Amino acid sequence: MNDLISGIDIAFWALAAIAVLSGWRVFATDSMVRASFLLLLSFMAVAGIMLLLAAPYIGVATIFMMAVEMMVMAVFMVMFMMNPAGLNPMSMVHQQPLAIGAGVVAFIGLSAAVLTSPLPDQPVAADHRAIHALGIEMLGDSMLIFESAGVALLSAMIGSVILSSRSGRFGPADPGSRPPGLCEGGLPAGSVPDENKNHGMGHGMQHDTPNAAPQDTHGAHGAQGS
Amino acid sequence: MLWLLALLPAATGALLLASGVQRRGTLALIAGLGLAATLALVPVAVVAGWTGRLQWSGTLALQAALTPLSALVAALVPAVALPVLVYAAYRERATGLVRLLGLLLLFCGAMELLVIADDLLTLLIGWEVVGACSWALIAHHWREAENPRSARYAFVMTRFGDTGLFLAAMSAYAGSGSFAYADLARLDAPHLAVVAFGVVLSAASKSGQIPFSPWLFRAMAGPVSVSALLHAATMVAAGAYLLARLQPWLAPVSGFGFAVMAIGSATALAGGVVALLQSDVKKVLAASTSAHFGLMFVAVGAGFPGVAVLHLVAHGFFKALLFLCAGVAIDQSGGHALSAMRLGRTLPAVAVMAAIGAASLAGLPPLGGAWTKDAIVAATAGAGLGWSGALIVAGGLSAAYAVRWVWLAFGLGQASPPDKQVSLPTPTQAMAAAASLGWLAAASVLLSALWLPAVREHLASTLSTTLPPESSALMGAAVGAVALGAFTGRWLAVSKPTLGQGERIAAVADWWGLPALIDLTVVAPMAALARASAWADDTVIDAMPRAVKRAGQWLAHASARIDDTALDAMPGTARSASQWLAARLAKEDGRVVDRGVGLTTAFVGWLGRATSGIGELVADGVASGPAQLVSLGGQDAQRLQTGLSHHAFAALLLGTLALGAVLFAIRL
Amino acid sequence: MNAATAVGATLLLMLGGAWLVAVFDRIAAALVARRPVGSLWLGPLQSGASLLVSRTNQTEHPDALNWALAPALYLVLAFVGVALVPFSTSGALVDIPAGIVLWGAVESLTVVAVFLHGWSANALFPLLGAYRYVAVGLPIMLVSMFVLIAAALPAQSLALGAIVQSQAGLWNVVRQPLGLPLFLLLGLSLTLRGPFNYADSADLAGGTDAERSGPPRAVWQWARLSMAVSFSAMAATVFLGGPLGPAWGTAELGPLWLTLKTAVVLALLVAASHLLARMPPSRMLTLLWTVLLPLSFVGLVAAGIEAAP
Amino acid sequence: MTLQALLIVASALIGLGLYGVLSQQSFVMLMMGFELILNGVLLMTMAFWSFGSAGAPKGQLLAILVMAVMALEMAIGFALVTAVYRQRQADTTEALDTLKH
Repeated sequence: MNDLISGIDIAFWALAAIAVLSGWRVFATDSMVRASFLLLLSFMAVAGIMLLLAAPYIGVATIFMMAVEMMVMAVFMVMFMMNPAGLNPMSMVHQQPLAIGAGVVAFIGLSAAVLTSPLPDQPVAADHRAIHALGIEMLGDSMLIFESAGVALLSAMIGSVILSSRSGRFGPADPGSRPPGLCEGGLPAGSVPDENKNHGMGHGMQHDTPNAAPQDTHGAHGAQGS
Repeated sequence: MLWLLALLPAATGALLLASGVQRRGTLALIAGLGLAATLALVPVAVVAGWTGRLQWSGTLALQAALTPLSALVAALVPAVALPVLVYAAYRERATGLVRLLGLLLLFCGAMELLVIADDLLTLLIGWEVVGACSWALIAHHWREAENPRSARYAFVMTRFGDTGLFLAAMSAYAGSGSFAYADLARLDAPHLAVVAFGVVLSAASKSGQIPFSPWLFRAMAGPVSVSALLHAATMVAAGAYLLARLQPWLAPVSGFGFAVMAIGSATALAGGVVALLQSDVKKVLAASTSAHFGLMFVAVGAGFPGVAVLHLVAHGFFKALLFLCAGVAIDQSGGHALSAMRLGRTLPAVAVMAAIGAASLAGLPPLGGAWTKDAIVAATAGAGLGWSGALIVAGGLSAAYAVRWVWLAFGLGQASPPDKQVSLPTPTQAMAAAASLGWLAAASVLLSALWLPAVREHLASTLSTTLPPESSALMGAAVGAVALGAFTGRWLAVSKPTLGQGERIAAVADWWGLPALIDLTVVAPMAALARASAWADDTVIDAMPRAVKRAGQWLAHASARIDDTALDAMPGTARSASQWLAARLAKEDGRVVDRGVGLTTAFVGWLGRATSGIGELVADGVASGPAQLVSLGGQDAQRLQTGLSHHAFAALLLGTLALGAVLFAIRL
Repeated sequence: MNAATAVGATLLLMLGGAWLVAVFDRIAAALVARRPVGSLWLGPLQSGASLLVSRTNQTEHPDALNWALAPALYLVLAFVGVALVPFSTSGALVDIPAGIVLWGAVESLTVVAVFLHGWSANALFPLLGAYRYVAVGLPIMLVSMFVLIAAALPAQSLALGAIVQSQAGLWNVVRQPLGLPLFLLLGLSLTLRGPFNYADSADLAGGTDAERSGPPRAVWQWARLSMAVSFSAMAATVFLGGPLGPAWGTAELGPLWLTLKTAVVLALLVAASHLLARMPPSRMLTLLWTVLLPLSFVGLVAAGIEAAP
Repeated sequence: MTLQALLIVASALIGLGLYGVLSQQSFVMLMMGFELILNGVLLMTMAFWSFGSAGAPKGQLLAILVMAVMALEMAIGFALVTAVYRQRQADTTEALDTLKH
């Protein structure tokens, strides 16, 4: 019994370390795709902790949902991070001191609140049928909440389709979906093949894929960021 | 099981949309079969005594049941929709035809649901779907930018009325813990009053009564078949039907009867005048719809829902007939202007049908419409002769505009050769139109049987409703008014064919300027409110930082000016004064004190210069220093407003921290 | 059975199953092409061995970690999947109350693994393959989610054991006729096969696999085959009653029945992957969103009505 | 594994996410910050569910709602980013100052 509990503790601390470390690396890594998958790793660690907390459904559902979300995230990353595989070095941060301070303050404040305030202690029973209870709850008393969440998701889907559709209230999107100009409304980067190209990849790609075109604007953004 | 009545048309519509059928014939066949099956189901349902009950959750249940009256209406819907859909399948534009038919079928299904509903929840579902379908149908030709606007206008206006039905449902549930009609009896007076007037509000809005009438005109943006169905059997009919269905429970509410009769008779009179002065072939009919539903309202208010439903049936047939005739006329003459038609010789058969329809609209005996209208007049006898008089006048008006309409649209003018851009229907199309017109005309003629007392009694017993007592005097007056109105209408048609195209009359003919009034009282204030708040945001909110800055700058300039004018003057005057004094002394005695005075002069002059310099320094510092500080502060305050989201986040964070600090302090 | 034997049996099943899939592939290819089958039984082993001895190549600036780990991740996912399958009515290796949701997680992580495999190569064709695969792999996964939930409805539980028990009377393949076909499509996508092989297809010179050679390629291919096995076992469990056999011998012969059913599903999978044609991604997306997804809705509704008490 | 430990881990995640939200220039990275914050919130929810409420079902429901919020944020966020990118070709916060009156 005793060593079992200690085993759980070990697992918990390991998962917690993974969650926090990967959560930190998200903002410290170069490639945005890596960042999104690090975030996925952090989510999966938290999901593991939930499994330890005897909430199997929530934990597994977290893994499931976040894998999909982060997959989509990664695709968008590459779309907006402008270099074909999102592999170039990049650091795009601002108001760094404020951000660090805020993060630290939030962490310290919350931890202080946790440590100072009296916490409830009613652990969940060992034989608690969490999934069954959740199902009864969702389709019973809290049906309205659950349904309204579903309706909210539906409307979000519709809204996002309207917002991002090729031709909608924002007019035909094709002009906008052409690669951005180096200056506002200017010629798209890469439309004129420039010689001093020093990033490793993409020599062949410059003329093969539209992904190559935004490649240089990433450089522009980097300059903007630093 | 009773749900079939509602599901069958909807399923047929879905089938149409799913199966990519394009041939007009096939479309008409499928839609017709679906509706015919629905029509055939009604007697089955009545005989077998079908009911429907769907337990939604512990407390909510959807119920459906047929009373004799609702069975009659449930049969009316497919009976009218069948010819209309055949017409639509053959005569409407090919673009979006399948969508049109599918939506029309769904429309019928929703109406059937509304008819068979036995509780307010089911009713609401049908009600909403009917409204949504009407929006989609009015905006059917959405490529013309005006149509969607009209659809939105109609939709919003009816939506506003729907709130009444929601109020009614909530109040019923709050009062009795159930939505069922039967439980309305258990309601206490206040709740029941809310239910009653909520229902009246929504019924009035759906049936295009005053003040909601204008949406019926905007609804004319839809295709002809849509107008025909919408006015005859589905959308507009819902209001009157709802009142007739709920009348037994709502009648006890004090003021219910009066309100309904007042709305109805006002609409009947106003609508009659509007229809008489209109020059648009469809809008005449639209206004007449409002007027005739006004009559039904009066009947319900007077306590004879049976009569109202009978008139609903008669009106359904002849109004659909008239709309389809108008459609044919529009196709033929390529325009909506009544004055440019006179198609009697061009389309003799259609003209005959239109004459039948117009006769029933006018209330000329021995047609069914006439009897139901006179029955309504007789029904008001108990309520007081004032009502009866109003209705008799309204009947005369309806005779007038009916005769004027048919005379202008299908009178025997010279056979006008159709202008080139109008595409004449193919023989099959003409045949289909004739068939559907014939169906409706035959139904209108068959209803003449109502004049036979035996038929009437039998009907009353089967419908288990009470018919008002005959009153020969009222009958005579009504018939007289009709005759008078008919002659007036003919005279108007012959002598003033272009009536309703002048400014003033057109204004009256557009519901007495009611739309303008609505714009003025509802739309404009809303828009003004929106603009005002936007303005407040731009000026008031953003003003603060700018104001601070301006104040600072102004202060700086002002103090600088004071300092230049006033302060600098003092030392200067002192210097000149001393020099003047020195000159005087020098003139007094020449050389003696000359040198000393010279020194004095020099000293005083230096003093003056010095003081002026110091004074300049001090005064400027005192005045402009704070001013500059203030202005800097103002500029900084303005710089905070960058519009960059991360700055907004930072500000948000700081605010949150401040809030947390405050809360923490309070907790201590 | 104790854990050790179970683990051993699982490994055996995965190795043997993978080999069986390869054999099926050769047979099907030969049949479709109407040419004689080459060395049937040893062929897979020979090609695998040749891969194992050949050299591995490197691409320019790959994302080294993921480039190395992606095949392993894919393989691990296959094993996780098969570990969820209850071998006998007594239970599975990993028996958690939300087993079918965990399988869903395996599906979604498979998409991640394939994407990483293509992206980390930092080369054109693998990247394109990865993009195409993600675009098509996510929707079909949604379809499979609805199918699986429909299958879980009669059991009134998310645990695979309960789902097996719920098929004692009638297998889900009969009870929910829409389920197995849609789920097979998912299998095609999970194992990068036939109509859903947008990742490793020949029109991209091998797609995410284009830059691979040597042992990593062998691992990747084995992972594909093992994923086929684990998918088939899952399909057999969810739709064919898993270890349930005829009245006699369910208890002791459960693993045997499961293996047989798995082999049947494998055969179906291979046949489908060789017989169905592949469409352009755009048209495939239209098909997925406008036909298959609504179809799975219909199946779900039907299952709900059928399972309503 | 105590409630305190769980909550502190969660608050560490929240702090990291806050750092990301404030420090990242690219909208997409910024959304990752939000996701990380929500991650911490999710952990806190389940921690309280498991240790503080004896497994009240409402706790799990709350967690599910948090996930729904994540999904909403993703959908709307990406749609907005796409729309903004098409309109102004802006993908960093600096490039978008249209909030300024």
